[in-house]
Amino acid sequence: MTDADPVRLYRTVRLIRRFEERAVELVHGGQIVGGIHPYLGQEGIAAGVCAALDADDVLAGTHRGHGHVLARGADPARMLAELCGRVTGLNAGRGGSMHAADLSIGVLGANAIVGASGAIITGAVWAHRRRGRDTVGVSFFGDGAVNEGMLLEAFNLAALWRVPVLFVCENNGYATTMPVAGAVAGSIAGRAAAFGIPAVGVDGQDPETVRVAACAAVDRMRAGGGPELIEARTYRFDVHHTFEHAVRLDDYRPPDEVTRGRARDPVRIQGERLTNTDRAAVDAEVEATLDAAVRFALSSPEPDPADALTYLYASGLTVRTGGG
Amino acid sequence: MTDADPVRLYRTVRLIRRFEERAVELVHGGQIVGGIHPYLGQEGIAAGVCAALDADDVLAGTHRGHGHVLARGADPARMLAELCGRVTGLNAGRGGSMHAADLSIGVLGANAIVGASGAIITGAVWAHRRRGRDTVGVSFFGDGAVNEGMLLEAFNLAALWRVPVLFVCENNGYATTMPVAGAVAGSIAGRAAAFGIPAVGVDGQDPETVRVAACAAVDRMRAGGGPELIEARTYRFDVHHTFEHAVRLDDYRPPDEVTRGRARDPVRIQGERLTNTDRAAVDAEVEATLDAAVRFALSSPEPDPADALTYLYASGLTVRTGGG
Amino acid sequence: MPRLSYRRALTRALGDELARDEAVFLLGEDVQVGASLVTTGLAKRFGTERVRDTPLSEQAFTSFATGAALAGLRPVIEFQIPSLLFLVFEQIVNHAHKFPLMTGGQCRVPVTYLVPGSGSRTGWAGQHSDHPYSLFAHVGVVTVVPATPADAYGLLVTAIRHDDPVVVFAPAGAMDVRDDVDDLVPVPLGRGRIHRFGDDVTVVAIGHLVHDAIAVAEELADQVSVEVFDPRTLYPFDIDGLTESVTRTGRLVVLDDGNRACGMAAEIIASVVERVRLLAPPRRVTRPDGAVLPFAPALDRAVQPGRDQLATAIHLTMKDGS
Amino acid sequence: MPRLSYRRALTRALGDELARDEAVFLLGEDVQVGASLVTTGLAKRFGTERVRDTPLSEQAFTSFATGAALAGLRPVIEFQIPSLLFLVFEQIVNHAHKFPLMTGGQCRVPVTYLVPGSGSRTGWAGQHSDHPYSLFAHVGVVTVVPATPADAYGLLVTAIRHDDPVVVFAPAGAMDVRDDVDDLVPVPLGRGRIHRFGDDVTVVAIGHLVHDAIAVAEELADQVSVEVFDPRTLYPFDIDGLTESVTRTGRLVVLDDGNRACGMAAEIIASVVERVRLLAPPRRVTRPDGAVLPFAPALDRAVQPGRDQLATAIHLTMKDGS
Ligand SMILES: Cc1ncc(C[n+]2csc(CCOP(=O)(O)OP(=O)(O)O)c2C)c(N)n1
Ligand SMILES: Cc1ncc(C[n+]2csc(CCOP(=O)(O)OP(=O)(O)O)c2C)c(N)n1
Ligand SMILES: [Mg+2]
Ligand SMILES: [Mg+2]
Repeated sequence: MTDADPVRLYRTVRLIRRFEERAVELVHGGQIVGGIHPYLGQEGIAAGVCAALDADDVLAGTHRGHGHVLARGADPARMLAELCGRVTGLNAGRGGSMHAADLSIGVLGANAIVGASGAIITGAVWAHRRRGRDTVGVSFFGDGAVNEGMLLEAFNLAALWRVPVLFVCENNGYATTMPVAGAVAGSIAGRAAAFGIPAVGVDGQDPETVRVAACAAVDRMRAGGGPELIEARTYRFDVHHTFEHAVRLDDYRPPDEVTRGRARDPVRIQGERLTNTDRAAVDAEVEATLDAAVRFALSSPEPDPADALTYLYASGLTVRTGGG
Repeated sequence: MTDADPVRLYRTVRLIRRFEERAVELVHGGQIVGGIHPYLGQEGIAAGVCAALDADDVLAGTHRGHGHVLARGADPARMLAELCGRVTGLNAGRGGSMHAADLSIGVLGANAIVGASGAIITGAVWAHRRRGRDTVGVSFFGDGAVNEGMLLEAFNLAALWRVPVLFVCENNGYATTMPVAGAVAGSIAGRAAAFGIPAVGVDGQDPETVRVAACAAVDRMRAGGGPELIEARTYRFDVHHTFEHAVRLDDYRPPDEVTRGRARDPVRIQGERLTNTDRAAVDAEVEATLDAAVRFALSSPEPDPADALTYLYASGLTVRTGGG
Repeated sequence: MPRLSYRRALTRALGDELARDEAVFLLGEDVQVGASLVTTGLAKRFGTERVRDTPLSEQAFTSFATGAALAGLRPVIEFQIPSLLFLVFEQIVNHAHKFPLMTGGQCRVPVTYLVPGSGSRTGWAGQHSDHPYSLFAHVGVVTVVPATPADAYGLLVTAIRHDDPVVVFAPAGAMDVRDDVDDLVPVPLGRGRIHRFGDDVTVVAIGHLVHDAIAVAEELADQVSVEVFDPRTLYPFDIDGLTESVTRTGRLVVLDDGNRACGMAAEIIASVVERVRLLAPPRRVTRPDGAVLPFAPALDRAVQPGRDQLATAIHLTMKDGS
Repeated sequence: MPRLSYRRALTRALGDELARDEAVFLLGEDVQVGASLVTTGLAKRFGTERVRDTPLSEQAFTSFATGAALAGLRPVIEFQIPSLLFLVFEQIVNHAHKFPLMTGGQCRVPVTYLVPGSGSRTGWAGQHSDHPYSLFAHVGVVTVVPATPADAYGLLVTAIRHDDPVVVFAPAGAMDVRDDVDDLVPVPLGRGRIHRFGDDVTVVAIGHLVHDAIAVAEELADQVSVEVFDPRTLYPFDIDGLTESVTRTGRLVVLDDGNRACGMAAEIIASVVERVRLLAPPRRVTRPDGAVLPFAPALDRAVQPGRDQLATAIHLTMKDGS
């Protein structure tokens, strides 16, 4: 079990928070095309879980994926460059918000298909272990994903083959506009129980609580245990996707619920564990990092359209283009 | 709750038993092409469950589907003609063993894709009820199917929308050669519990036990309850598919297990509830029915190749054929 | 003569059919609030029983629709992303499509699969930018890709009334097209439409690309007389209509937002050369083979067939023939 | 010179690659007992860790393979039925295929999807008789359909060593073909093979139909000189090899067990007419549009492209040209 490090944990949630706020500005400014699914409000989960991981571990994220990539330690500048579609981006500008990946640090990528990454990470962890590593994996997903058959199949495979994957359900109460109660018969923990996977619920707004639960699960997995599930209750502070900033959908979340939800702020909660001086120092450091990241991203070159298909085939297969 | 009718129940299991034995002979004789998945040994489940249904109810079966179709009351002669690929068959010879259907009596069909029919029957039941009927539905599937994500999604939908579908898992211990323990993490009942679906386990080898459990579930559903699941423990007496009669696979079932499994015979168990006279009468009646069925099937015409695509589009759309 | 957007034409078609026929109902993700901006207002008008929000269980709700159709209803499913069709390929192709034949004509499966915003939405990257209509043509599911508001209305209405499954692709690039529309009427399946007559070359364009083809034709008007043919339905394809056109012009260029290999452009060319002796080799302007749309906007655009490519193809075709 | 069946050639290829490279492993349903009769004996030889039986969770195990490939292994998945590819279409097309581009070249996904017994097995009816190779060519996944034992061996070996996903269709109609095979060597992807030289017409035939094409060519030998071209790989397609052949013969007939619309035959014809001026209109012999195989054997056969149809097409092509 890794020791508590409140400053580090605060730095992570603060970094994600400010990264997302800057990213939303860049969406509005037109520098990020296509918009993003902001992770605002859910920072404690990525931060807490990633604090439990070692260098050899791997994770796979979601469409709301910036937090996972950053918490795992990806360079915020290259991450932001990716969102801006620049060659210096993590994915050389080919992936964008929903596919940001950094395989060098075990981030298999955000993923635009809900429920898809659970089985992928299970295979990756199994393979790493077969090759002699002590890898564990984390599969992040939302409350909506537990209704996807492909994810439930992955639960079965991981449990059957005792692949140490920590399934982390970020229950923010909604899948886009669909409330959990309208979509999930039974319960999220029950979905794990169905496959004999131990599950705990935690307060996802407290980064330290998440960290402790994740460390305990990782320790058990590392000691030879099979997969586990953490349901982290959380709230998304902003929209499902930034297109909602332009086109307002019917109020699908009651205003007082939003107020209550935003009141439990993981950044504030973790920040209160630091002295004012420490907190101010981290805040300044984060701000400097992000200023630099924005400069880096916006000054980086855009990819050359002639290279549009450069990475299409890993084997180097070249294809006919579409021209006449 | 429908009253017990031991003779009727015996007639059904005996009919399925003898139908399957005749069908296997026709496979060996080359009159049934492509083979079948014999329902031998599992007769008590289809018979018991279908005894609980009313005229407006619907069911969907599996690749091992003859028993369900017959138990629901399809004409054995037209069923056999279907297996023999004749125009007089239930599906005009277009479906064969794995797709035999009789929509006129609510049999949406056997289904060659494991786990596929749960969602289809859920939609059908929901639609019938929307149109004012008191329909309940039955979805049969094997132990292997509970690992298919699409079936688990169907559990969710049925439970959420409280669609009265009786999910009947015929646990015969194996999916082809894969034992349940090697494929199902957790338990089959746990899969239902994950969606808040009540589940009971029953001895699938006793047709009356199955009937009583099914009637209780159907009564609850008819009174406004949501879906339920019955796990019927059973044993397949013969091969997974008749190709195993030609090509012997490695002994994936221990011989003493097979002996034990075959000892609990639903036809014998139900038969012992009849007087010898009654039983003999039913046996003779079934034999006569099947003699006639075989004669009917084998004397029926084969479809004309010119009509190969007659039913391709319900809208009557005609297509280019493949010719030069 | 009211001005109507393509998107609103779809809304109108759904509303009209829901009103006309009790058997019609709508299901999909976030259709009640109308996250796609297509189903806006329908839940209020027709109730949440008939405009149903689903959990994220695409496979189950697609087959749920199949079952409901078997029981006499006419479900319309909205998919938020074109690639969700990959996720339910089995449910559509192996079940909904095959039921009538496999049951020997005992049933019909009138389901409409509506994909608003198919193709690139710019910036939605690899998994949200597919245009997989050719896949459905190959398997034989009726496939419609309307280009204009009137056709969007008319074809969606017809799709809903059709007795077999129909996939309706509403390209992102067409969703904001506005048109003066006199009357909204059903449009028959399998009937193409000539948007612009010409003598020298027939350009077949699909979906939003119809507008690009018209623009290019206008631009080149002083050099070459371009006929623009919009098939509207890809399967069944109006080969008679196209044959008539190509027989007149003698030249063929296809503009298709699908991948090159085994795509609609290939099908159209093969079907034409089987019947018509062309004056010049036919040409196709498509996405590349195996295309995956890269995120960066310039790359995203580079992978899609463009007007320059079409103009070049037209010029080359004219040269070849002479 | 040992006589080898196509099926055993596949077994040999799997065994050789499992032996050669620790990173290779096999997974699928009932592969340990070898229900397909292809993986027979491999579990005993390589252990059940590397020859893994899976639960009926096709979507999960397909993506499991993707993950294992991302982590450096080389999974081979056996599918029991061709239409199971519909069920995992999302997992192959939207994930395995797209990862390299979407990550900007950070990874590779070397997975082989093996489908023994693709196409009709006679009597397996609508959901077990598809031949969906054109779908994979369209999306751009490397697609292989070997016709002979030597090619089955050589292409499967190459597929396993290839750094991108590859689908290998082993047609039911070819599984029992036996041949004298000297040496078993890897066969390059994207390279066709001329089985029989001829002067008058090039017949492109796919998979098991190669044998039908050769038979018809022999039958017609005194009337017409038929060249039989076997592409072996459908995507990428050996268009240079075919162009060379068609340039010599001037005539083209394609024999393809896929559905007609947007199928390989359409792609082949389009690719050829873009490059070569033919003496006569090309022809294709395929399954019908939207085909679903009916159960009754005579109907099942009627829907598949046959020798008579091919002979007729060849005759018509010869007449057309002159
Ligand atoms: C398989 C699939 N279905 C639908 C979508 C469209 N979609 C994107 S995010 C989303 C909601 C996801 O909800 P949840 O899993 O709770 O995650 P959250 O957005 O709340 O973080 C939907 C429906 C998708 N990307 N993939
Ligand atoms: C989705 C799917 N996967 C695989 C198969 C091939 N297959 C047919 S039956 C079967 C085993 C099914 O096992 P189970 O559900 O336990 O039913 P049982 O055969 O024991 O009655 C398999 C793997 C299939 N038809 N469909
Ligand atoms: Mg959520
Ligand atoms: Mg079983």
